[in-house]
Amino acid sequence: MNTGELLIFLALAVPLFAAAAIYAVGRMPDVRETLTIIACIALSVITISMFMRVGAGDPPTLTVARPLAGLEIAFRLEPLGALFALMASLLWGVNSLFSVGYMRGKREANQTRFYMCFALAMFAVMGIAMAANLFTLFIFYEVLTFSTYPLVTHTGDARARAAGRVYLATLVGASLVLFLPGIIGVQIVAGSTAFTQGGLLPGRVDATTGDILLLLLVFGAAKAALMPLHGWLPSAMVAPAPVSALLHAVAVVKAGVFAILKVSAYIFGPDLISTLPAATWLLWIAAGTIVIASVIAMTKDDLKSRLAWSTVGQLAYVTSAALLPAAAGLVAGGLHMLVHAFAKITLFMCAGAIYVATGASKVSEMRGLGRSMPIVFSCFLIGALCVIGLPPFAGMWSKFLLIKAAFGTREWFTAAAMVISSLLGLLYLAPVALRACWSRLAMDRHAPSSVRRRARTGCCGADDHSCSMCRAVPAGGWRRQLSCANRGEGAMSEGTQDVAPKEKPQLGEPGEHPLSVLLFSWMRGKLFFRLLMAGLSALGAVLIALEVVLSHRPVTSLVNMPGFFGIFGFLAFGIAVLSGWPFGKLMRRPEDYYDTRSGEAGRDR
Amino acid sequence: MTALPSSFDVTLALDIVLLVMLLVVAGAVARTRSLLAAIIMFSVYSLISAVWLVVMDAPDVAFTEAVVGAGVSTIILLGAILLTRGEAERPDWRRLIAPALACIAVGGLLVFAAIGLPGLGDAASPANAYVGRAYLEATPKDIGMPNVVTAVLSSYRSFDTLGETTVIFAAGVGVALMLGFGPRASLAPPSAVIGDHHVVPRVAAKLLIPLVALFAFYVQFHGDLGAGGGFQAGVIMAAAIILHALVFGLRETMAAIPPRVARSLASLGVLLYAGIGVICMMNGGGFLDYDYLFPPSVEQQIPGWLLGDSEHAHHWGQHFGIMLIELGVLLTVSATMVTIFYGFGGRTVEAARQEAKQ
Amino acid sequence: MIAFETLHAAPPALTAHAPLLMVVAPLIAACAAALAPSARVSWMISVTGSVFAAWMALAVAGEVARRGVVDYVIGGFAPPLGIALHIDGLGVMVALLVSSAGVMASLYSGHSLTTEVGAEKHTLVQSGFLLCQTGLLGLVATGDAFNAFVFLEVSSIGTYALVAIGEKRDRRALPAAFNYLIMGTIGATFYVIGIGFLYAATGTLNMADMAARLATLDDSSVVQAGFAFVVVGLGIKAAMFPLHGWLPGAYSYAPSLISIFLAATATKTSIYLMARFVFDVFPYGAAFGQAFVTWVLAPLAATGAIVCSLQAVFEKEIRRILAFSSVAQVGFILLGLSLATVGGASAGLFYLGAHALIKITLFMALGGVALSLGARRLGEFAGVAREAPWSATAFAIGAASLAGVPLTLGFLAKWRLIEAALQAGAIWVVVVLAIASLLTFLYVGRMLEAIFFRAAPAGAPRAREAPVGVLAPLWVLAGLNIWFGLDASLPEQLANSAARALLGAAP
Amino acid sequence: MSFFLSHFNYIAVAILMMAGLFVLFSSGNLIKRMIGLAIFQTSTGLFYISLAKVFGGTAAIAVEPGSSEARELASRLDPAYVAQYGVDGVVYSNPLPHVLILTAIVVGVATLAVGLAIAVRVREAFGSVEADEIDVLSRVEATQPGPQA
Repeated sequence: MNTGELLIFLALAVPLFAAAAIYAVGRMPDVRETLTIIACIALSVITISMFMRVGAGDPPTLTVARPLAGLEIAFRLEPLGALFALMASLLWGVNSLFSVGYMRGKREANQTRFYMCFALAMFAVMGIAMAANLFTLFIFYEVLTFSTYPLVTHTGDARARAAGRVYLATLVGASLVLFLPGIIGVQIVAGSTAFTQGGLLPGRVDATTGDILLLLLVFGAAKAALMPLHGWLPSAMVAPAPVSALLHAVAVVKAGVFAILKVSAYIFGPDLISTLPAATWLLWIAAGTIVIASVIAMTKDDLKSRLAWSTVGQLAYVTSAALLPAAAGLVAGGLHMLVHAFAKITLFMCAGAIYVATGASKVSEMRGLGRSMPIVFSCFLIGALCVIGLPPFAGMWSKFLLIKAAFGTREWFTAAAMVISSLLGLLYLAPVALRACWSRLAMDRHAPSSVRRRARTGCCGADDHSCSMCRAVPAGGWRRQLSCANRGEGAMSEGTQDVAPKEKPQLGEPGEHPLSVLLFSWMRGKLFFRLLMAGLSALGAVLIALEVVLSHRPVTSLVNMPGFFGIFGFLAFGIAVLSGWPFGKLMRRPEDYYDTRSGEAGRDR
Repeated sequence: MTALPSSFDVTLALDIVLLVMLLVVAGAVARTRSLLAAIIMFSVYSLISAVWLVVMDAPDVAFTEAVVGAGVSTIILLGAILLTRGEAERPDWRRLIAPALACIAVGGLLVFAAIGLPGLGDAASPANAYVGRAYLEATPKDIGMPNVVTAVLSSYRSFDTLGETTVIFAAGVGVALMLGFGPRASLAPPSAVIGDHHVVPRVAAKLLIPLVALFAFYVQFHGDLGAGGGFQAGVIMAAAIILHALVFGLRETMAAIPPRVARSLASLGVLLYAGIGVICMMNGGGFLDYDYLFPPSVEQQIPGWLLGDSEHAHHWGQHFGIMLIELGVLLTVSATMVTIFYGFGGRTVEAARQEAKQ
Repeated sequence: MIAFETLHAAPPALTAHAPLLMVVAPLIAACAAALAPSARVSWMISVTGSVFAAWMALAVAGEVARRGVVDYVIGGFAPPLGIALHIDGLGVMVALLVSSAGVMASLYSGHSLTTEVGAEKHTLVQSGFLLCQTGLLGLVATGDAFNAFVFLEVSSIGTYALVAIGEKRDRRALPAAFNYLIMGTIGATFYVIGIGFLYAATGTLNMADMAARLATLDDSSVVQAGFAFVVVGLGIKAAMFPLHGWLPGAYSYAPSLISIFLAATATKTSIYLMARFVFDVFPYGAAFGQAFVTWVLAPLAATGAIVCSLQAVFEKEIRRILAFSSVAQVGFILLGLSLATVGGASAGLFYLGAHALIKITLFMALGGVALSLGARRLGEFAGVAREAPWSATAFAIGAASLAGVPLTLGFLAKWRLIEAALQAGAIWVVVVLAIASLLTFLYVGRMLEAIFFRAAPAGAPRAREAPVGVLAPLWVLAGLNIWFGLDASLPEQLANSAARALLGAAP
Repeated sequence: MSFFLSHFNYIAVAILMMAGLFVLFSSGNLIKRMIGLAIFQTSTGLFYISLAKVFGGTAAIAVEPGSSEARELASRLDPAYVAQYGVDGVVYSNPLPHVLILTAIVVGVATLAVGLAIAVRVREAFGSVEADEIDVLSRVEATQPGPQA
């Protein structure tokens, strides 16, 4: 085992061992959390040294098992993966520090499970980052899903369980129905699933098979939250803030886009991608996702929800980059993945800090809070500007490269979507911090002034645009701060209730920034909807009419039927909508089948 | 080859008449609500089919059907209704539609297939011309025994018979598990049920039981030559014991043959059967290859007169083997039947006790 | 990787008789167990008999790998006059499965019986369990169609009563056992009727001989009806949808020893026999057989996989969930077989083995915990993970394997099925598999959520951790689920040779 | 007519089987179901025995060749028929199905015994042998917690 292989082994073993050790010492919180931090540091050292070695000599390879003939669980170090591993391990450290504060501050239950699952998730992330083939990647992708499920449902109430169910059902469903058949398809077509420089499939597939495989693999990686498989991400924001940070920045969604990047770069290869029609369709979908997610983000009052929708949009940037028919797109995608991770973790930590300190989770409740928590909101502003892509923050470079690549390949639509979304981001992210700092406190005259003072002591979190730092508050001070924060929370909610009826009627929702009111309040009228429906109907009619004129690639003889695409599209749409209905019913049905009522009566008979 | 005689044939006439009777009885079973009537009808059904089996040249099967179908089955069924109740509820006619349709479908398939079968009595049909005929030709050479059915049962297809004996043993185990345990102390004294004034049946039974047992042994050892064998003999032997139990009370019988002993005997029978197979195997042959029952040194010691017929002397292994495994079958079958009767019988008394209390 | 070609598990004198000893050893042990003076002795006899049978199965496996097929003539009369055992790659696989399940179940029985069955019945229960094992192994080994019926009954008759003694815990065991008896007997009788038609058409009962003669015959109504009766009869025994009505009750209420053993083996052996008839005995090339596989077997299997998974999703009692899941998984196996390619058959048989291992793990883990808790419904299992972490974790491993979570055997089994379906170009099978797997995730998720993520209500009875005698075999099985998930070369090798044996002659 | 006569056995046996099956399916009473099952199984035996009948044959118990009994049996039949289908001058019915059905009858009585034993226990546990009533009681049972060991 040479040094490279040893590093791969250690990168997997450290988090796994950490998980076991955390479980073993679960009863001693201080030891447990020290262990976590030590593991973070060790893993960071390992990934840094891995990152240094990338590109020097042959990539080290480690084969662990061969479950079936032709299938291997194997790892190999390559630049993209090393970058991902480095990013994840650094952010794990930052996030762990933050978690210690957050979890203790909130006095959450099941903290051992939390830290253990976190370490397991890191184990999975390392596996994904270093996977030498799609099969291995899939395995660790699933391990990641299952190890994060307990985190998403951490609070254990009905809402968290419902979110967990949606989380699991979407991710597992997509990977079972789409990803797995796609991988097996690759295995059958190419006889292997190994990631190959320049692509595994070129020369081995025809256009139709390639299209199908690309669609299966890209949609199958539902962690990338490409619409319409994005629903799990906003609903998962019920989880505690460190978990949201993990989902959005460190591991989960990044694993999704990372998988897409790997598939694009090493399974299809840029050359093959550029010949596949499916890549173009997916680009359109991604562009749609970018814009729609940004628009929805604007309408959300809940800060975490707003951030979640922003993530959906930003992920689609990376997906677009992966599907652009140029190698430049991959570089831009990788960079954006990294930058967005650092920026988003900043934002979520700020949201968590605000929540721990003041209990405020809605944007409308945060007006003026910046006056009492200036550091947190400054960090928030930096993170927001970074996500938006304004200079001098790192987001600028990735966006610049992305838009350049889109222009370079003449994907105007994608480029336009990116630009529009950045502008929208300016509208929905920046004002949160700005209004917090420059508005008056929402309950200024009613809340006791001590709330603000205590809130100030409770906050923690500091950031610059590419590196987060967390200031752990000395352990002795926790209890006091916590009780203050809790009392403040109670007082604040009372205050809000008192205030609400007295507030003078506004055009928009409370806390909504004026630009948003200006831009969107007119949408709330009935007339708008009528106009919208009429416009859509007209558009539909025009499209159907165009059907007659336009020619299509004949896939089957059915295409020659007049109006085939219109009818087909309508039917497919209808089926898609209708099939969602029973599934939704299934997911949301009351939990009577658990038999809780009679069960409780039963077990204490 | 035409299957039918040109002139009117008594066999065919009997066949048709008996089948029609069977149909009538089966219809009566389906219609009646009284379980007792249904059981008696079923007993009649078995008896008629036993007669039909004789007409069809299957005396061995007829014998078994008579003792098993009309005998043991009826006893068990009667025991069961004693423990449950005598009337079946009349099902709603609407709930008969689905079963009727299912039966019509299966019956249709059967008739559809039956039309393709060769006619009754066709000597050239594959069934009768191939392996069946081969047994008739090979038995004198291989086994040297007149009753081909016994030869096939205990030698050619002895593995089937081992399985069948095991099934019986398994049934004994099953019934013992279900009904064999419980408060045995509540067995009623025989006088309470029968009473001392039933002298006549007791005397008759005392006379009958040895005769029945003797008959069982006759059936057992005559199986080589005519209809009979371990199964029939076993059931008859069990009948003798059951008769004893009926007349003298279960407690007396259980004192003579405790349930545990009966169960052990059943398992010993199977062990004997399988053991014979293993002995053949250890002497260099295959499992249950009776030609290897005794090693050659022993073979030479067997005097020729033992089998009575020097022509068949080389079949000594087959004869001894068949005799021994039939003994195993006898043990298992009789002991299991007794065990089953103990199960139901023991419960009967208990149930009667419980009802008397209420 | 075990090279079976070089496996000489037993001395030659035993190996020569191994196919038969594999069947007779549990039979002799069954008799001995019934005679045993105490429960302890009968348990030891049971373990010895099962281990011996498994040893003989291994010896047969070596022989089959070397010679392709092992024939053993009984009574010195070659078929078609006599009865011969006939074991090929497929038979070896199922025999190894049954005998190793027998070993695990018998090891487990030492502790489970004490709480579930009255002490006076132990010797008979062990005896019945061994008889069931005899029947299943005989069914696998025999080359004679009627002999197979006899062993089918040997395996069933004792089992009916064994299911019924679950009444001590749950009186619903009794009607369930009665139902099982009725359905099982109808199935066996249908099989006998079918064999009767085949005998009328061919004049022989030996399967190989029957196949040779059927190949020369025209497709007559007699053969078709024989086919139909045999398949329906075995379909009932194999719990093929929609003939599965007996299974949930029988598996749910039986004592855990019996559920464990039945869940791992009973339907599997019937599927084995059905596969032998459909692909070996009947000339598969005949339009009739092909039409059956394409238009009856595959759609029914698909419907069963989905409908029964749905039933499992809505079921409340945890053992019934597993039982419905068993029916659904039978659908998976049959879907693989119905592809009628070597790859498909291999995947189906791989799944068969995997599912046996998974279900035995699950039922054993459940038995271990439920023994002390007396719980039935999902809600009553809340918080068990805290009180019995070892059992619960083993259960979680088994459940993950059932759901097809990567790094477990179940995942590889699903992978192989989907791969085979894609290779055969049967996209609809992939869709069905995906939907059914999704539903599997749902009900597995419900079970794990209840066990791991719910707190026990206050005042609820506490579960006790299972004793070491239960945990040891349980963790061996759970470990195998993971081990085979990392290196499945052994089951793959078995499944491949089984599939070749099954379809070697088919197009 | 000749066809009807030669296949009457099979059709009658098919009807008998269905009668048994109908009793089994239609009756809710467990005991009566067992009776139906027994009729069904017995009728299956009749089907096999019908297959085994050989016209002019006798039971498969060997008659000494050349004995008066053998001569008498042969005299009733066409000599060519005897020569073709007889063994040592005597025509026998097919013994193989007889053997099979002997086995099947024994299996049948074993099933009957176990089934009735279970039915008796059902009665003791539920107080009824009617499937409907047992179903109702079972459904009630499903809502009860299990007994703790």
